[in-house]
Amino acid sequence: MAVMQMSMVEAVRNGLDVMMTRDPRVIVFGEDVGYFGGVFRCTQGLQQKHGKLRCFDTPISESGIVGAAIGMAAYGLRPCVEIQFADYMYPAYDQITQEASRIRYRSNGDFTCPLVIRMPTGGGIFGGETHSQSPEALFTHVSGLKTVIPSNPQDAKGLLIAAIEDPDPVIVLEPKRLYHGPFDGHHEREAMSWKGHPLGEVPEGHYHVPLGHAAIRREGGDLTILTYGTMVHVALAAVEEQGIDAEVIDLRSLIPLDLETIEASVRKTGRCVVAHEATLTSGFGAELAARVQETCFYHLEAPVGRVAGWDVPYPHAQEWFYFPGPERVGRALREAMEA
Amino acid sequence: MAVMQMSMVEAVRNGLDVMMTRDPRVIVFGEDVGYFGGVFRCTQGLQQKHGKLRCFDTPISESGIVGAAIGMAAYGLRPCVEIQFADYMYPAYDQITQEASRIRYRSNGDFTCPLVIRMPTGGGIFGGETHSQSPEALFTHVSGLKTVIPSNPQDAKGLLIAAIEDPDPVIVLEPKRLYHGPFDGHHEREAMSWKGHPLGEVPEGHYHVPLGHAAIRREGGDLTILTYGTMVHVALAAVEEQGIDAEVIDLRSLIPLDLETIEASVRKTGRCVVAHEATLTSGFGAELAARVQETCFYHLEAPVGRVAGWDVPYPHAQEWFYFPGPERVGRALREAMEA
Amino acid sequence: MQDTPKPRMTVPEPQFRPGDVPDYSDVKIPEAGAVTLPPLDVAPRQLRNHAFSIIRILRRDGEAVGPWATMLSDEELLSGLRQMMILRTLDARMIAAQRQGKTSFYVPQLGEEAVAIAFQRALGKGDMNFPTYRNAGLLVAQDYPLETMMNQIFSNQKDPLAGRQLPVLYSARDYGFFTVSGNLGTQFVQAVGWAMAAAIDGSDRIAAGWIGDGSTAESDFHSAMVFASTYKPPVILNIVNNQWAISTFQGIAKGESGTLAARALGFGIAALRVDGNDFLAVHAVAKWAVERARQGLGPTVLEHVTYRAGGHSTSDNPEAYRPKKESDAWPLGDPIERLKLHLIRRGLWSEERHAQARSEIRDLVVAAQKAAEKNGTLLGGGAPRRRSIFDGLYEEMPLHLRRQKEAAEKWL
Amino acid sequence: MQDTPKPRMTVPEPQFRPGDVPDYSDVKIPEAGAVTLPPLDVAPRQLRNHAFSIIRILRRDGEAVGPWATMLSDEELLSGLRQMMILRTLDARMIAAQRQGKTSFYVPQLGEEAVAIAFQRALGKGDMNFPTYRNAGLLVAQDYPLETMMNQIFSNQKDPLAGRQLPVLYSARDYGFFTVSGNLGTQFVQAVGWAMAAAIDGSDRIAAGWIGDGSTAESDFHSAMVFASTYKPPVILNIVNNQWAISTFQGIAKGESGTLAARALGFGIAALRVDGNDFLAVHAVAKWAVERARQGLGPTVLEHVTYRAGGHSTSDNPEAYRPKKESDAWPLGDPIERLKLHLIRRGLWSEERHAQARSEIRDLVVAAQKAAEKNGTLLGGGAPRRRSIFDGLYEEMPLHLRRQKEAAEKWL
Ligand SMILES: Cc1ncc(C[n+]2csc(CCOP(=O)(O)OP(=O)(O)O)c2C)c(N)n1
Ligand SMILES: Cc1ncc(C[n+]2csc(CCOP(=O)(O)OP(=O)(O)O)c2C)c(N)n1
Ligand SMILES: [Mg+2]
Ligand SMILES: [Mg+2]
Repeated sequence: MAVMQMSMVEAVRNGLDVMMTRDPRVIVFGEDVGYFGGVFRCTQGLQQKHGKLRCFDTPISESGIVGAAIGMAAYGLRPCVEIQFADYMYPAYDQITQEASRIRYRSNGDFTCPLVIRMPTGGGIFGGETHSQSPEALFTHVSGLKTVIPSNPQDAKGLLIAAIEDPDPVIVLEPKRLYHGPFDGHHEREAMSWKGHPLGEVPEGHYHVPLGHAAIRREGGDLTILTYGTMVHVALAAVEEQGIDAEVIDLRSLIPLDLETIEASVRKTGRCVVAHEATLTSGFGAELAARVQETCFYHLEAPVGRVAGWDVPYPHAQEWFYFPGPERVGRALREAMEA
Repeated sequence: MAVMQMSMVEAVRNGLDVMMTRDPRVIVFGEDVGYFGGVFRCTQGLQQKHGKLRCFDTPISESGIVGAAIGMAAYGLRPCVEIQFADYMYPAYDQITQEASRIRYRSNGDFTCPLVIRMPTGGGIFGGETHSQSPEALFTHVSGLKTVIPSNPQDAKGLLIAAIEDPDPVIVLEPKRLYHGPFDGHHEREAMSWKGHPLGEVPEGHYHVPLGHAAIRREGGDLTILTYGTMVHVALAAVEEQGIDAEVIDLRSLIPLDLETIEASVRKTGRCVVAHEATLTSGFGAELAARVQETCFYHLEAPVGRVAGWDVPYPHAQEWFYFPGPERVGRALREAMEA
Repeated sequence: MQDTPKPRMTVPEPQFRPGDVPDYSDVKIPEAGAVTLPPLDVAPRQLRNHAFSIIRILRRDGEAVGPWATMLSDEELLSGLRQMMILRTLDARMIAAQRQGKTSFYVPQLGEEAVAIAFQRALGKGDMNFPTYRNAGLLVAQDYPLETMMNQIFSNQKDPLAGRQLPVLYSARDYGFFTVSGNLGTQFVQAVGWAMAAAIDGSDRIAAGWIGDGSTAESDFHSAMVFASTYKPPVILNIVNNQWAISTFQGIAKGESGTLAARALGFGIAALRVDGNDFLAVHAVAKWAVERARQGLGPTVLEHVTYRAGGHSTSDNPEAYRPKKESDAWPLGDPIERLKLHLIRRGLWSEERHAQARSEIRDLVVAAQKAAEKNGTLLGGGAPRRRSIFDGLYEEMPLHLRRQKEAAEKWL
Repeated sequence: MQDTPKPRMTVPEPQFRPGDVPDYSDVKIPEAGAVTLPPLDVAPRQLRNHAFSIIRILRRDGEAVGPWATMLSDEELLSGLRQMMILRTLDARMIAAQRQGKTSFYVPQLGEEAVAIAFQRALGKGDMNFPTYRNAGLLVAQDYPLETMMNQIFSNQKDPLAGRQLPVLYSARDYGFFTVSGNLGTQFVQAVGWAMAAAIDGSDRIAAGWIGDGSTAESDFHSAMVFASTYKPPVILNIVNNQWAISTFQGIAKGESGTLAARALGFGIAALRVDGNDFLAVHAVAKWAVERARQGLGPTVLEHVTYRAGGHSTSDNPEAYRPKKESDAWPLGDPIERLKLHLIRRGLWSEERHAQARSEIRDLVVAAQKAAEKNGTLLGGGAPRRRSIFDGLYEEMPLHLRRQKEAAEKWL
């Protein structure tokens, strides 16, 4: 398959286009996604190409967007909706967690809900408390949902296509700080672009990154880092800076979770650090740490460390103090190594 | 202070009455709470005694209930609202997590939000997936909220009063299966009443159970059980049945969390099991396990075990297979002891 | 506090409370036949009268009058009567079964039988309802097997929902009956989405949403109105105004002015109020709305004015908050009695045939119950396989759940 | 798919898109003075005309006409004009400052200045607004210090919000200005709750909620309507219909029929539409609504019809979705120009004084900006103390947060 350089925005857009072209059941809608093409431009051109009934603007009603999508999915379409920022999914939380997630189960398969909800997640753009949140743990606690989060254009498209083809509801969290380039947390340095990055090479046609499969971004023997989204790049930077031979696992899919890859790595390295941008307490890192110590206890030479956003709302001006950058990850790695 | 035998319903009602009598700012409202006195009767008589402007019925709009309460709290009142079942808090989740929790922080103290949201939680009454949920982890992940959950009438009243007097928003989860009596998970046995139970003895007047203080329900040297709500009674039963000298800690308050009591106990026993009724993945037990292994790693002789509801919606007919009863807790205890 | 002479807010109260003698003689009910029949392509704003009045066909004496009085064949009317009687009998039996411990919970539709049963007759194959827990009539109207309903109610081994759902939260795709949610309101906007899907797909199917008066306060009522108002898809949004939520009367949901239908009118959506205890009227407005939707003329909101004569559910005791005899005093009468009178007047029915039908129906329902009980009851044994609780959450079971299933099997 | 001739749903489109020449000559704007002034205790259902028309006072020639034309003193009008000019200047400077990297974000109110500034004059001490991000006029109308606003915008060390909030999400309790949320709609029902609290407390204070046209689609718009309709507390619910959400025109929010005010009318709430670019008219309806609320006569919804002449925010480029000149074509004119004309006509003002005021105001805003920049800018140094992010989340810091603060201090 031909390969093209794409930013993550382009990869998402291309993934949507590929699926809308292949499958007339795929419908895209959300706030500002139609004529304008989305505030992050992820749906640009889709209305023009596929028509107003396949890609359209919605009222500012997240519960309406998801509620309507559930009805469409029950009908037999494959709605793929955008929530403008993950911070704005809360009005839809009831429809997502109490309805979409349970249609199949409660009807014993009489109805299903193949539905994708895309939402830009995470901070790093001076968005303050309402444009920076990482709510993944609020989805992973809900039985019946799947939750994925790509760290690069190639996965962004491949996971999105897998999500759209999945027979169950999938939340796709897109780290907005990665839309235009990788970001290792060094905000003081010049912004990078996906050009030239191997994972910015995106196959043009239809392909999957199957849900539930982690990617090992760096092999290593001394320590395992479990992370996802923007933090994958931060972790890789921290590893280089600390000179630690760490294995960096990009989970990609939180539910289903690639337990086998995680456990094999920790059993090999004997040390583990979990890193995410969401607030620490009851974050998805808690689940990872709890599981790792449960299943790999006798291999662990140090407690599973967690590095995460502090337990406060994402502050506007102190964003970089809040963000768990390479220094903070580095310190956690050293602590795990020295323990 | 005089002491009376009360059920948990009576204790809650009495706590509300004491506070409404002491403080004209305390206002109680919710669905069916006014004339009728609440579907669980927790507000019975309050409207008659304190008037229709202090205790009233609301439209069936959980977001409206909490949204209006936030406005009232900002005005200077002390609203204490009821969500009819914890399962119905989702429409209010935006107001709870994005508004109430952050009013103080985002205004840098210019406004505050002293607000209490009571909700019956947990299963055991054949309520199916929409009358049985335990959503505490969805609150503990949210910075700015406090979350408490009593396991007996004495705490129910004392925590409620502390919550109402707290200057910040507090979620009070009331285990509905405990409303009329303690419940150790032996559903096949006759239902018990609070009569004769020492924690059914409730002081008549005003007192606090301060937020952030766990209670050790049973001292023991071999293993620490961290639990709360209904599961406290299940854990105590399992301990007796297994004949293990476990220390049973009733957390009572999840945020703020009594880290000191937890850590002292685990360092003493060297073993820890966490038990809750909510689904396992990303439950509050994950946070507890992650923390315990972080801070007590070198004292642990076995992995921190978790026993919890399975990761599916609460099924109606198979409720007792879903509920982590004394057998399942007992097995987790044995596994932790044998590890 | 509270020391001003007149507080600047009000908490609405129903006219009558336990102990009062309910008297609705001052309530003005429009006469049967009085409301006009608008053209299908009427501009919603011209329906002001229809959103504030009540469309009625059956006169007190059983005569069908006015411009809406048409359409149903004799057979359909007779079968509608029979189905209402079946539903009422089913309700009574299931309430008793719940008292006997055969199930945990039941929701009756006493007094509201006409609404769902007459409405369903206006729908076609392939159309989809998004019902509440109080719309079992949609199934009964299609002669859905009573035994299957009871299998669900008893959560037994033949329960099509494998014991997972609270009783009465049926699901029946082939009967155009979407899986009922225990959370109020959510399905209303889903119905709008389904109708949008039908339009996008180019089919001629339509969707019908259902909501209670109390639940119109929920947010999803608004999402449904907003999406219906913007996209105008082929959907009918039914508000069943049975005057009560659980213990709160409709003034708490609605305020003390206007009507619920008027809320839809504010969104530029066609809105009509209909006498929900008048089988003919419900069917006539349903047919009108279905035809509009079918032809692409836009959504319609129907407010069915009726009265919840029974308890909210088996967990409820209405005598704690309203007069015992309120339902008798309710001015719109009993839907079964009214249709019966109409049929007798037309010579299609008689008291004798009615009594005979009643006993036949009783036998039918009892037989179904016996058959269902053979498959087990909630506490009487025969429950669905416990390990099945792990199945069918996802099409394919993820690893973490497979591990839980394995662990759980230790308890089987 | 999509092969039916006419799809049974519609996706509304604005009349003009980039490249089109906008022409609103067919839009019928009611004449100034044409709408009646109802008594304060009017029954909401009698306001049908007011919810569909537009209350206007200022004629094209600057004359104030009709029953609503009264009330403001010459000084108040002059100060209103001045404040609108200050707000416009502030906007221009802050947009520039954002481009210069002094802050991350700004939201202008270009073209809508009259709404908040005229409205605020009708409120009294102790009343409370629940504003959106586009209501800075409520502060400017009270001569809130510009430097303090800029300290917040620059997130500097004198920022009253300690750098925590996105620029323009002010909080000013003493000015009756509730902390602005970045989440749309949430504050609308909070305003209703605050007003209920005032009523319960027996005070005579009132609340004012604010929402944009686009945000009326959010659920909390509904909660606000429902609670206001049920309890009728002293609240004014302002809808600022500036025709656009971000890239979507009001037809996406509203559908293509009726008005937003009509939605409130459907709830039995008094609802009026007003020319939001007519300073006198906004003030007149505000005063009317305030008086109703003060006297306990119930809530009022005001739809301010205006036009967002600038970008949605500094992150937006409106030329991508609407004609460049659309704002010039907009039929309600510029609020500053219109009030200026009125004042000149009355001999209270002149072109010369206007030019002079403009340059004075420029100096004033520049001086405030200089002072604010001394306290730092977002990227220019002088940010609030970093460790302060742990403070003030709770009144008392819980142990888990104390531990985090200690850990964080390793990075300071
Ligand atoms: C979100 C949510 N809130 C509250 C409830 C509890 N509840 C169940 S039924 C009911 C009353 C509903 O009244 P109405 O909508 O009038 O329907 P009816 O029962 O009269 O048919 C309430 C409050 C619920 N099921 N879901
Ligand atoms: C819950 C939520 N959803 C989406 C957004 C993103 N958003 C910010 S402003 C805006 C448009 C609002 O339009 P309108 O209500 O008309 O107000 P205006 O900007 O015109 O004043 C959107 C979609 C948000 N802030 N919050
Ligand atoms: Mg009802
Ligand atoms: Mg707008």
